[in-house]
Amino acid sequence: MLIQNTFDKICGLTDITYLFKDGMSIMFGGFGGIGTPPGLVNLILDSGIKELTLIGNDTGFPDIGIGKIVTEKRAKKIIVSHIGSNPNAGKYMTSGELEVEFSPQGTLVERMRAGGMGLGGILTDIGLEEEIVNSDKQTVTLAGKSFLVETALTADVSIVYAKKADPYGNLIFDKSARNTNPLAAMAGKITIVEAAEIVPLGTLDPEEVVTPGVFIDHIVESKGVDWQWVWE
Amino acid sequence: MLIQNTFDKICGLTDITYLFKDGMSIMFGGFGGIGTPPGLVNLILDSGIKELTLIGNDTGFPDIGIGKIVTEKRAKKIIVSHIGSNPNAGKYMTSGELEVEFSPQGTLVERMRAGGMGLGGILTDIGLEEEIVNSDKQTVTLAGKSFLVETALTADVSIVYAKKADPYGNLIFDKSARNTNPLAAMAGKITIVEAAEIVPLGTLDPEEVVTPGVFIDHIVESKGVDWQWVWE
Amino acid sequence: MGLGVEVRHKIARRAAMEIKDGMLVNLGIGIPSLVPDHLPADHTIMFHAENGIVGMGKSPDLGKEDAHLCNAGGYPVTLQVGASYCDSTAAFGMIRKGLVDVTILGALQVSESGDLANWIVPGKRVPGMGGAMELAAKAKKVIVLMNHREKTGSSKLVKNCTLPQTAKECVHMVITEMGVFSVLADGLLLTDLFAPFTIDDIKKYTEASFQVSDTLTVYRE
Amino acid sequence: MGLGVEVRHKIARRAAMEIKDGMLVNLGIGIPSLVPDHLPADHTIMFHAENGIVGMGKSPDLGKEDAHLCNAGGYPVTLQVGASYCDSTAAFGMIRKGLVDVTILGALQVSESGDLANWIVPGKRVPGMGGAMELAAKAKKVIVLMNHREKTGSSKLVKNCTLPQTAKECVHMVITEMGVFSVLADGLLLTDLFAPFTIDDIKKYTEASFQVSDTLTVYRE
Repeated sequence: MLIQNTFDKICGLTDITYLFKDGMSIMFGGFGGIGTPPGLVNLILDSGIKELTLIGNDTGFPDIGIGKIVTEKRAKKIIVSHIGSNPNAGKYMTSGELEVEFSPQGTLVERMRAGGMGLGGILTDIGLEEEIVNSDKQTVTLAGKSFLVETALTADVSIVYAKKADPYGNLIFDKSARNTNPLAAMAGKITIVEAAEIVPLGTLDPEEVVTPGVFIDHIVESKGVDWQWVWE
Repeated sequence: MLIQNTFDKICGLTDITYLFKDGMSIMFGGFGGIGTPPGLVNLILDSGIKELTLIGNDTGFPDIGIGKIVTEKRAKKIIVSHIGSNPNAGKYMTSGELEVEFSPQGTLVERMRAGGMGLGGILTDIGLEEEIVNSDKQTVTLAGKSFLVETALTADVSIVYAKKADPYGNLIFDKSARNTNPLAAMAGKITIVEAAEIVPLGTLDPEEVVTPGVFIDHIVESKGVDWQWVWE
Repeated sequence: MGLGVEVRHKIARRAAMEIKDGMLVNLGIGIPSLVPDHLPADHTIMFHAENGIVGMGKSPDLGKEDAHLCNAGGYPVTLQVGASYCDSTAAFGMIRKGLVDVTILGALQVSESGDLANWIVPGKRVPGMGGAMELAAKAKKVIVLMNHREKTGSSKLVKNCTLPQTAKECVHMVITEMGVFSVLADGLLLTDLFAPFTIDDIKKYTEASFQVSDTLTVYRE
Repeated sequence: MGLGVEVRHKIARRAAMEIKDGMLVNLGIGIPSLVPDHLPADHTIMFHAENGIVGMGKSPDLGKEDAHLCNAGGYPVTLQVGASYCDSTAAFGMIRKGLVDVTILGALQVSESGDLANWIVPGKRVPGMGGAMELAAKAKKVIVLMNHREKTGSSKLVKNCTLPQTAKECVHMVITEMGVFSVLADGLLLTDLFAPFTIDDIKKYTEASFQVSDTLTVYRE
């Protein structure tokens, strides 16, 4: 079916290459590479940009998801909860080539959401007594109980993967590939979605939309993954 | 179809009367009465409990939604963003019979969500310079910018309205009657849902579930509203 | 607001000129709700409601109302094509993140520097701020539609708000039955004049000081 | 963990005894993933995954894998009846609110007072904490399944953790190939003994001090 590009959001990869620049921050959806947009990862690699700050759940696997960008040494800093599945991240961290900010997973995703929701941050007691988490952070006491101040995260560009997008950018996700995608979708100053399918306006049930289109700036169609999953 | 009560959550109104006590806090879903559970409001009225703290978006209309409880003077305190549509609330506030804590709407719903998500609170710049909002609140400075500390809200019991519930308590909502219901559903120490329809386990699409059943303790079937809407 | 139907529509028509295709727009109650009547039929503007609708359409036909599909005021609406529902946190997340392009609302007072007072008359009416603070503080463009004067005759465009402020330096444009003001860094600028009112009329009835645009647009009746 | 299949299943079987119908349970990788094999076929336990699944089922048959339906480790799973998907904030909201009834995980060290170290070996392996801090700090019951000793022979049940702590005083139960310990207010209590190990064996290989239950359960081989 012909899709009308009513909101000028649907585009090709070459139309958005100009958004990517050295030194920028990029937030990505996905969890262990699942739900990370493969075409946009390749676009970033092909664009040649470097010195990136990457923000997302984890560093995927060496050849899967955002891990490909880490492996190619394009990142100078990552803000993640986990790098265990990508030994390259650990190696570059140890060698001093990569700065790593660890955030507990539940805190990290709330920080991403806070950025997308226009909040300054959140208060949590997770990591209150753990130095890796609490160092250099402010605390607030409420009714005698202490909380860490965890700051909101935003990024110059967010890249997300969806099952379906309509021309407004309304998104639904695919099973556990949803994970951090709705959060990254909101937190980018500019958000690009790579959708497995672009559907006509009005075909998504208004009840089932997970990410309202207003958060989305650019929509590209996915060609699927070009990596092999760990279990394959 | 016969619904199996696999998780012992489905019950009648009389089964949960024991949960309601004088002086308790009750959080309610709904926006202008739309999406406030009518059967549970009546249960609260019939139970005779008083001195309540009510937490929710607004006080509905005098004879609609939570407004019925306010009109009957069962509340000693309300935490809301708006009482404009219920003149009784304003009258009791002026006479000193009702304590009113106003929270900007977007802040209020984030406070409700924070309670449900096990957070201590959120940081926002809304109301930073407005005395009705900022009085007695802590501020935090992040990168030179000030934010108010807004505390999480929870309640002894939350009452919510859903379009469909399955026996685990997985919920979907009905159009704009969703509003604050997913937030109230998470923030109660105990949460009761009044559902227009109770459906067998496995019949809700896992993708469309808005509130996961783990947040729900009791499920009752709705008999619909017994009030007239303002536009009728 | 005590204004006639024609004047109300004149104000709404002028406000509609500020809205472009693709924008996300939040409309308050009263005159702002008339704005959609003055948009092109094939527009791609999406309307936002605080109770969790992106893509709120016009009122349904009589008898077609759905009690669970209402605007933030509790009155039945319909959906635009491409609409979606969300919970209240997402509805306000959009506002706080600055994704609402235009909000059009009423006011009790607006100051020279764009401070807005629109939610409380101490000792008289204390309805609560609802979502007004977020909308006023965070929408990309805040347009106030209001009577030029109180019933008592006093100006609602004031040097400084005497009523409690909703948000500071937030208003971008004020449209009254007399004319249109832009709030600029150096104060108010009268950009449009609704005849038969004259610049002298406006000077007489306006407490706030203002400049008159070199390219003043005058609307004949 | 260097334990034989039978021992691993013995540990998993014992852990399964702590799970009751209706509970929400999060299982770590390794031995914890064997726990479902030891639950009744008609159980109503729901399994939680950090990547946004409530109601995660067993591995799919070969060839039936779905790359977009995986556990937190990235391996394909199926769904239980009554399952739902959510985003990562909701997945962790459940944890922080204390709705996870039981979490079963591995550990590097557990202290006498229930402090847990399970995420970092400074200078050697720094994978990041992932969701371990939330699960350890907030699950209603934290059960650790681990080897009793390091490969070097040193006890993993220690007086005080020497590795960086994941969460303080969070562990409720420790199950090793030798026995089961409950973490009580006044210290560790050995409640179950896996023969052929003896209480003396455990005393010899355990750095932490512990009491022995008056009603010690002994499992013969």
